[in-house]
Amino acid sequence: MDVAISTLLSPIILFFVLGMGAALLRSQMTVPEAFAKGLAIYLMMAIGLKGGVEMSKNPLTLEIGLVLLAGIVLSFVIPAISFVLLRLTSKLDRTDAAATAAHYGSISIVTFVAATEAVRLSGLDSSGHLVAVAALMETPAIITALVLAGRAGRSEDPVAGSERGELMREVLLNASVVVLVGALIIGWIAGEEGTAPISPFFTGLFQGVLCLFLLDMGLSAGRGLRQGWRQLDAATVGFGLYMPLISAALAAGICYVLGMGVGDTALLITLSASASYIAVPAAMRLALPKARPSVYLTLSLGVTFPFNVTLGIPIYIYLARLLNG
Amino acid sequence: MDVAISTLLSPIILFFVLGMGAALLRSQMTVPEAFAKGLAIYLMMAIGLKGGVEMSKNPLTLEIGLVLLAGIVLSFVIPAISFVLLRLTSKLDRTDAAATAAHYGSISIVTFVAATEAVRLSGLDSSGHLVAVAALMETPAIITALVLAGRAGRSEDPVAGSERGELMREVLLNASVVVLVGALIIGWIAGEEGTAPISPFFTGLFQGVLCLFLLDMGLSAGRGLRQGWRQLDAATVGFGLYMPLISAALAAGICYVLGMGVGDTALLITLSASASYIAVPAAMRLALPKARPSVYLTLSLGVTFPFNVTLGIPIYIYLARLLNG
Amino acid sequence: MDVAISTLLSPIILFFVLGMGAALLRSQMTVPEAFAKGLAIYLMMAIGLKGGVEMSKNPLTLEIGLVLLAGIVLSFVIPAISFVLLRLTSKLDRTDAAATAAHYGSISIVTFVAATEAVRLSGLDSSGHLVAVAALMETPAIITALVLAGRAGRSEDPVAGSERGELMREVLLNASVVVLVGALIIGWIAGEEGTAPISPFFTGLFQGVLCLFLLDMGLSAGRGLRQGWRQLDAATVGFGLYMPLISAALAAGICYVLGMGVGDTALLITLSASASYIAVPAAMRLALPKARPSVYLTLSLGVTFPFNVTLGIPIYIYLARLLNG
Amino acid sequence: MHDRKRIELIIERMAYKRACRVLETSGVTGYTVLPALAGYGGGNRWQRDTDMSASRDMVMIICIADEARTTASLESLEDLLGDHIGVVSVSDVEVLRPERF
Amino acid sequence: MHDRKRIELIIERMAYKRACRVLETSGVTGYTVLPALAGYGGGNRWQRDTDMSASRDMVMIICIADEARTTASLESLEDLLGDHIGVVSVSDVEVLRPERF
Amino acid sequence: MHDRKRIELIIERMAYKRACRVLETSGVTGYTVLPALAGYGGGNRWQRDTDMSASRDMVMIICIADEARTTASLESLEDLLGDHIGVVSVSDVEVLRPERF
Ligand SMILES: Nc1ncnc2c1ncn2[C@@H]1O[C@H](COP(=O)(O)O)[C@@H](O)[C@H]1O
Ligand SMILES: Nc1ncnc2c1ncn2[C@@H]1O[C@H](COP(=O)(O)O)[C@@H](O)[C@H]1O
Ligand SMILES: Nc1ncnc2c1ncn2[C@@H]1O[C@H](COP(=O)(O)O)[C@@H](O)[C@H]1O
Ligand code: NA
Ligand code: NA
Ligand code: NA
Repeated sequence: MDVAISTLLSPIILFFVLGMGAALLRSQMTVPEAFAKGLAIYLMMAIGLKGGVEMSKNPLTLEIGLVLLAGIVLSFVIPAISFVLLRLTSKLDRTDAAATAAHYGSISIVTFVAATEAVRLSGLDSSGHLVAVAALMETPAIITALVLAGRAGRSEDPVAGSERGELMREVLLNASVVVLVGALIIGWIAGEEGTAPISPFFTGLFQGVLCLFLLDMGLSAGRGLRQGWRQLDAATVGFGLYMPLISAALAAGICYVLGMGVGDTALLITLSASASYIAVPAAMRLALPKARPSVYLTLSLGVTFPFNVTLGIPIYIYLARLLNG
Repeated sequence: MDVAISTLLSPIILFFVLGMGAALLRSQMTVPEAFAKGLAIYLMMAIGLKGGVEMSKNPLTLEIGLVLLAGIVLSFVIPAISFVLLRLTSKLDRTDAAATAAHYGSISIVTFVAATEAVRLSGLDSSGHLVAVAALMETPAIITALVLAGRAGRSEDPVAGSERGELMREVLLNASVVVLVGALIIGWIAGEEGTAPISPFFTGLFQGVLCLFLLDMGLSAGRGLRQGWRQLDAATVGFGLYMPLISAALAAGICYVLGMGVGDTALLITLSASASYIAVPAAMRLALPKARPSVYLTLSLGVTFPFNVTLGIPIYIYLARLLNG
Repeated sequence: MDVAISTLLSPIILFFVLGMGAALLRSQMTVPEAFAKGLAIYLMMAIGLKGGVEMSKNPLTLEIGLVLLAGIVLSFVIPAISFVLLRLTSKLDRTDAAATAAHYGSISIVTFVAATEAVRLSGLDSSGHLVAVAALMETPAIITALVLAGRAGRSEDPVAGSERGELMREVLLNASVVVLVGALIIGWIAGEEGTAPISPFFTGLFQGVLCLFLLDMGLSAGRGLRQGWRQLDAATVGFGLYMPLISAALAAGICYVLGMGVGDTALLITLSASASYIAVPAAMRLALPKARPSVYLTLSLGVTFPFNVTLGIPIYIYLARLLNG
Repeated sequence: MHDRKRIELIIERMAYKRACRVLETSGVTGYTVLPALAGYGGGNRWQRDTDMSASRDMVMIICIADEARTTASLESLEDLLGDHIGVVSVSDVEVLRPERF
Repeated sequence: MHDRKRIELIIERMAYKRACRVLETSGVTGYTVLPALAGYGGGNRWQRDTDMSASRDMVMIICIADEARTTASLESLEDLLGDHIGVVSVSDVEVLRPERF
Repeated sequence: MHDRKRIELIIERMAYKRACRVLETSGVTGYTVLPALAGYGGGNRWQRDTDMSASRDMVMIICIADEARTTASLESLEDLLGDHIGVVSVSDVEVLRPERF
């Protein structure tokens, strides 16, 4: 319990709250996009390397393979559930619902990182291949969403041909996938020793940079909420709060079946419960131009992200503890 | 004395001189705005946290309250003096004089940081709540300036209504106030222990980042001077050099009355003597659009800032020593 | 040999390969220009300081003077050779050939830094004044190129007058020269002790930042190659691969005559073999607007840089070892 | 193709939101704001990346609107411009999908 | 001076390369893309620096072309715009060096 | 509203200050420079963020001026453009506050 408190009072979270507060009070302050994007690349390199180094320490087992598979499956399945729930409960049309669903099937790296810190703080340990899981869960959701939107097969699409290829590249080779997977492999090749000279940068500064980044996330979330809340009916907002819990339950089940450790369980739950707000919105703009960012982005960035980072993560860790209790 | 020398020969100052020299020689080099703004946010987070942590160590006393109050009073009063002096000595019209006065009532965080380093170098110690003073001194000057410009009460102003609110938000919630105060509170809540994991980033790198930032400040100051000096008559330039000393004297008196320590005295003097070149110019653009940035910005950034960072700070420390001699 | 391998498998190179691979696979990922430019300034400050501190440890000797001179001579001569070879072998016209030649006479700081790391890894040590050599080699090549292009003396040039001065400033005071030389002098003045407080930033993080920067370099190189290869005939591509070796041989001879140490030899060879892709392309745009960036930039960034960073450096170190047998 | 007006307003970056509010209240269906890099006027040059306060930065607001809304916007803009810099120019354009403006 | 057309297309940043390909296949000799900073449309505002996904960012594509190519471009653009936002406006301009367009 | 000319010049970023000096010496009262993000011409594409030398970046210079100054500027620009890329287009605009141009 008091771990939950101490997590909530960690500078990382407090800076997020600061940013969100400033934005809601309509401060004009911004972190320049170019700088924030740079920090995002740094963070993904850092966790990729960390994961890779840890993976290099012990052999690849079948169990790891199963966890990776579980991640992919979750990323494919969750959007379907999300889509159905949205169509039943909210006023969103087919396209908006599909686009939104894609966000919940994919993941939020920052939420994942915050969870990793919280897990460490709780004295639990997690394994490096969860980073690989994160990378793998980024994109399958998008394919599901395209199918749900009935867009996948469209051929009268004027710009189809080359565009489909372009879309696939955008989706499969987006920055976070490239950097995460790349850094993971590099960390794996170089190992503990090979990465020693760069660890002051990638390990020592990690949490500090995270504070700066979460300040910006808070500003974005607050602004997104302030500018976009009119677009969201109660049902949609509700979805942004209960869907993470549904995904969490689903993931928890799978983790239980696979008999994963507490830390890893907490992280896979978090990944499933988290919603994308960088890779997927960008992809949706290409894949489903008619879907409204003011809906899916507001929901994922303004509602679900704050929920996960503050209340969600402690809940997911608690849940993971219960399972292995 | 040789402390003054060693301060002047510290890399921080030398990089400032390098930047200023390059700009005056009309080098085209620039530090990208987005990157510099990012560093500025980092610096403000770092000093906010530092101040907060230090404040968390000992209780809030009445004496602290008085120092905060002193800062606010100085920020309100200095612009009035500046305005009168400018109107008497220079050719600046009412609006330009008021806008310029606002800059001298407000503060320069970078000057403050440079002074903190110099104070430490001189083997003196200062207390964390000076950071709070810095934050509090940012804005009152702007209100004084509006009154002086006879603008405060204007109502025939076409865009008045909503605009006044907008202006107040811009002024009270500008980036530096938000980040300084926010980080201060966070440092205060988290304390020494809570901020330990982020201190490699915020403490370890501080002086290095400062070098990079001051290189950029040097470039800005040099360019400002080169492009804007034509706009300044001798009297105005003179003001940029003697006004800091007047403010310093004023602050020195107050510090003496409050019986503050040498380090704190040096810092409050520096704050009073420093002139804003980020927050206030931006606010003036909204509040007094007719005032000329080529006047107030050139003066504060091109004349007063270089003076303070090189000669000013050693003088202020010396002055502080005298008082507590 | 296995040093070569371990160099090739160092994270720095692997991140370069990652970036180049992503770009060739047409990933849309980019590192924001403003952020990358910021990192570039950091890197130049860091190596400048490092070189200056090392130089401050032992007196300036005639031998150092001769090495500096050798660098300048190489930078003047190499473009002439390049120009002749290009005109004989490739289809490039006079202007394109001259512009390209300038790139090979000048240097690539990143290649130099990568070489410094590799030299250290090989257990060799190098001296600080090589940084000064690097700075001095940046610009002479441009003058040679202007002469070769028969542009130097042009006077019917409509915008001549002021423009020549502008061009000279652009060339002599470009960012890398200013920062390198400036930081070198600052490091030299401040010395080991004076730079201690900033070394966590400039020394501790150096290799990590280099990884991030080389990821971006890889992206740029890959994109340059993908977009520009059509512009290059086989002869030109060939030039991008054999010219570094010719320059290397030339430099090797001079180092032998001057009896330089293994490490320094390897570095001077690398400098001569490396080609500029920041300072010179920018200058060429002003000096020879008719020359095609799609030719010279593709060649230097897309062909020669990858060659040097991967195969070149190990070869140059090997060569340096041979000379000092 | 259908005739519309293109309003181009160059104004201080710090104040562009004021102009935007003016346009919105004049009922235009939309506008786009572009950042400027440098400029010259009244004998002074400014340039981005050389002044962190960005107090001299300008932006360009572009708004495609029909005759009526254009006139309305220009009138309300004139008040605003009493205070601010603002370089306003209007030109004739032809547009696709006229219903959007 | 010679008469040409100036096509101005405001479109989602994420999708601008689609529009570029359309223009290239319509045979225009060139175009230039400018980034936008903020905007308003359909009752929603967007602003850069406040959303890392940049999914609402817009860009402005400017293309100087002759009558024929302009008509061609506009036709193929219309298809594309079925899907996308895209604010297209065309105006008359006079150019130097007409052979370039 | 009063008639003026709008000069739009697309030129290499590295060289834009040359064009600016030309405009200033032609006596225009001001101009604004906008950064470009990407472009296409002569069969080559360029894109910012992919080349640190920025040697292929372009900018767009916009200048509102009266007939006389426009003619003067165009003449002196033509010399400059002998060397540089430079896409120049001129259009008619109506302005508020004509005394400024
Ligand atoms: N004639 C003009 N054409 C285009 N931009 C202008 C013009 N005049 C002024 N500007 C812009 O408005 C800013 C302020 O100009 P001024 O109000 O003359 O000081 C300049 O820095 C330019 O960016
Ligand atoms: N009338 C207009 N003039 C200029 N830009 C517009 C206009 N309408 C829309 N836009 C731009 O297109 C974006 C999307 O508009 P909309 O399609 O109405 O949601 C806006 O954010 C603006 O950047
Ligand atoms: N017709 C055009 N319309 C707009 N911009 C152009 C045009 N032609 C060329 N440009 C711009 O000028 C740059 C150089 O073109 P070029 O001189 O054809 O190589 C291109 O990358 C574009 O940014
Ligand atoms: Na998820
Ligand atoms: Na002050
Ligand atoms: Na070379």
